[in-house]
Amino acid sequence: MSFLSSYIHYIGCFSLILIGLYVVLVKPNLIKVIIGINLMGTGVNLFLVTVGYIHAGTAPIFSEAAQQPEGMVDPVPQALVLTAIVIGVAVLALALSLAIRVYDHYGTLDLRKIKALRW
Amino acid sequence: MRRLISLLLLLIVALGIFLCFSGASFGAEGASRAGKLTEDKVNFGRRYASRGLEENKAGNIVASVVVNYRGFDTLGEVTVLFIAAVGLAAILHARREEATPSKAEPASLIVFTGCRFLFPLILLLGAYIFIHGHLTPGGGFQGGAVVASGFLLIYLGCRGRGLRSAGVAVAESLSGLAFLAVALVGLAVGGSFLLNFLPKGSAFALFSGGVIPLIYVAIGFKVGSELGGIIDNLSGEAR
Amino acid sequence: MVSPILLIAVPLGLAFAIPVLGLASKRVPRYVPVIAMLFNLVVSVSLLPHALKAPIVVRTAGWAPPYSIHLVAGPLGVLLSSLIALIGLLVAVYGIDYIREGAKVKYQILYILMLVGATGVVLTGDIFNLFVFFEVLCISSYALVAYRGDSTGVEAGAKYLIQGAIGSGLVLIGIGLVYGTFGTLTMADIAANVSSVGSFRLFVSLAFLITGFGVEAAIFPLNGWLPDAHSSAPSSISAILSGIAIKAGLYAIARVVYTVYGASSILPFLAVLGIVTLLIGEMCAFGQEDIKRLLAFSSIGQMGLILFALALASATGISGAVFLIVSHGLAKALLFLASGYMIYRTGSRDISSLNGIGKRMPIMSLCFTVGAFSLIGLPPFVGFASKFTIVRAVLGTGSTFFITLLAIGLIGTVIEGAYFLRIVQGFYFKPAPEDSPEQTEGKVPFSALVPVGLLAVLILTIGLFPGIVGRVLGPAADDLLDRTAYVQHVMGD
Amino acid sequence: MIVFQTFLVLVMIVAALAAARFGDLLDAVIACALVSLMASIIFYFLQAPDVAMAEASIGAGLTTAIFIFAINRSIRYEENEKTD
Repeated sequence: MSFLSSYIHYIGCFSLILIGLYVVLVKPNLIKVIIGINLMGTGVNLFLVTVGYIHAGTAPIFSEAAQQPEGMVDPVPQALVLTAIVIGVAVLALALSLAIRVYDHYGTLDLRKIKALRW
Repeated sequence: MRRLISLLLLLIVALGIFLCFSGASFGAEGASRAGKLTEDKVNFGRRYASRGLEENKAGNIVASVVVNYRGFDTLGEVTVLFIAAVGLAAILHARREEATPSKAEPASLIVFTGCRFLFPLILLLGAYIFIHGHLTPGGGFQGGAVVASGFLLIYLGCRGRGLRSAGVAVAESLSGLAFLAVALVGLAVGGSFLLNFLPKGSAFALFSGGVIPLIYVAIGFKVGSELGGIIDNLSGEAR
Repeated sequence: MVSPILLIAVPLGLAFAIPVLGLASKRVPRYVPVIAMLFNLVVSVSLLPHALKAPIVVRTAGWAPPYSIHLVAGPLGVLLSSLIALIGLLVAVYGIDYIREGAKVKYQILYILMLVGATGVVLTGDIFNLFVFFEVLCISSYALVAYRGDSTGVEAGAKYLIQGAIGSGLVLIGIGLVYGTFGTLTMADIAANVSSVGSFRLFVSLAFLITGFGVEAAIFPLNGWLPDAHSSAPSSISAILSGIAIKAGLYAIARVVYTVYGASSILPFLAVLGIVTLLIGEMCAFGQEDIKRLLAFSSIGQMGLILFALALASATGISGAVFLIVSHGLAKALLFLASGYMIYRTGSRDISSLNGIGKRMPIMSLCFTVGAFSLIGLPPFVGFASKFTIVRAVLGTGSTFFITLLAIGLIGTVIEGAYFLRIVQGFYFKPAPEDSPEQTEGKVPFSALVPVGLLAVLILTIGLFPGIVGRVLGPAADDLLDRTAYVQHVMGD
Repeated sequence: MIVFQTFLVLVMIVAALAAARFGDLLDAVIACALVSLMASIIFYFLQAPDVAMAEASIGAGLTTAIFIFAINRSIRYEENEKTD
């Protein structure tokens, strides 16, 4: 049980990161690749929040003056993750607009068939 | 072949990460077990949690980290979203001229009325979330996203009544300028960018936290208009 | 003294204001980048004497480091931000008339923001803030590569974006590991504590950070995007991407390896990577028929050389690397800008179609020749001075390993000389192709001649008097090497 | 409580595998939204309500919507994979 409680979140987030990387490396479809990037981003965010978590901690929000700062989870990774989520959605929107234009020009999203440029 | 190489790569990454966790204390949990949290010097989070309330008078420590302690990051992040909105409009610009407008079937009267009824309520909820960002969970980004989902609803229910690009552009640039202006006033008044120069009031009241609510409102408007613009451009409804 | 934070805040404000200005007048937005970069150039150069005395540490939000984000304007940072502002200003002047299609107002916004991102990367003193400005730089370059929405641009942009997004994800994992280990994000604070932690976890986080930043810096196995992106973008953007953007990635790697981690054990590995990158870039460039792809591959080669020089870990080596960053930035910007109007004139990007252009566009081809000679490293141009510094630094280390690597790397320089001389020979000594259509739109306006000419004059002047830049190089190298002084300046005790 | 969180993590991993596997891009996007939703609930259990809100509204809501717009304007089915 203690193994689960200390490592289950790390297992979850690194599984997401690895699945995302696998999709990006293997799948030829552009939108599928973007889905992979999205999965990886979610995994990274989960990792950052997990880094700041303290077992049986409380949320870093004071709702009344009596509350004590001891046992509060780390607020910094949460702030970083807010930033990372917004950056992620920005990259995603740009990537999808590129995918739409690629489809307009080539009629396919298969990266193996889009080869106007090469080394 | 390609699949094999990528699996091998992933295995190396996984092994590296796994070995990282086999060692000594890691993260806030490990630090608290090793008794490191008492040292003020080594941990950011500890210091913000213990001093943040008196320094910024904002109940939500995450809000005071996002807007005050690490406000410069937030400026960069708002910029990233701005870049995405502008770049997306530029990339889809050429398409708008060559594409023929598609005639979509209008939504039924019930959906139309429901959307028109819900839209102001959603905007109100978004505004509530970003105005109370320094007291309760939520803030500029979350509120902005809720506002943008209102525009999504308008797209679904009332085709052709979406945002006007000029209005979006004015809203996003004015709110961005407002954020910068507040930050620069801090530089002019106290010699430090993003300084919390206003009287901070008493904690847990609506008017507390100095500039934090002001900046959160600006962020809320900016994120809302940018995400709304992104939705408009991607759905092909932009005018 | 002006606060260095204005280097970021003022251009950012101007970029935010462009949509409103664009509604008021169609012509105004074209001149805004020029104003922003002129401001940055003046401020950076005026900060240079102060930064040489002691690094300027700027707080944000009024809290002393390490408790909030701060900027550290040391000699290296201010030198690079002056370079960014200088090249940015000249390319902005060039862009006034060069940009003819697509969403012009949006181009100007993205252009300013790209340079803001680069300036932020070289000035910041916080590792997560470094990531954020890096994203500002990267995302605006993805958008600018594809902003015309044409088929090659979109394809190159998509490839660039996929690789860049993976890279930034890896950087974020590295930052998470760093934060979990040290509980701090300030670079100086991490540098002060780095010796107290077991080495394997440090190695993993460093590997993530180097791989992530290496994508933007185009180090060998990670540079698949570069030739496509640099050749498909408009020439003004290629100039910035080659002249500045990839250097920002390299700066991030150098800052992390030297200042934050003090990891001297991986430097030989980086040196080998640099030489491999150099050889691969130059060999691929040799076979190219497309002038912009050739220039892009040559950038890969030069990045390899800079990485090799950075990995020498001696003061001379790093000053040579910084000198090469300056000289390559000027020369590559000049080459891309000059080739932009040549392509407009001939209507083709084949090298063979540029034959005989020396008679039709005398000034442009003369400037191109100056840039090419500087890249090869011929005296009296600036490239010679910088490459000579690197050779001197390698001989100064006296280690057989580095001298062998340098000997291999010189082959790359010979290849580079061969293809650039072939192009220049084509300019002047080969007849123009028979059926060359004379494009009327190829008239070179005054706003393009001025920046190209100025760049050529700068290359010649700094080549003749290397002391102009040379005075800053020594302190810049110390800025990167001397970790204790850096920590002391930032933490203030 | 930890059993419940383990369950959530397992659902999240299965949904991610499904998103990687599905050939119908629309299905993959819905699985992706499920991943975000699970992540959002896990954020809540990790005492990060701000992040949970942001992930639920941006990750699970808006991201799905813009994916669907993009699929609507391109193609819905992934072409058959040939091993190369």
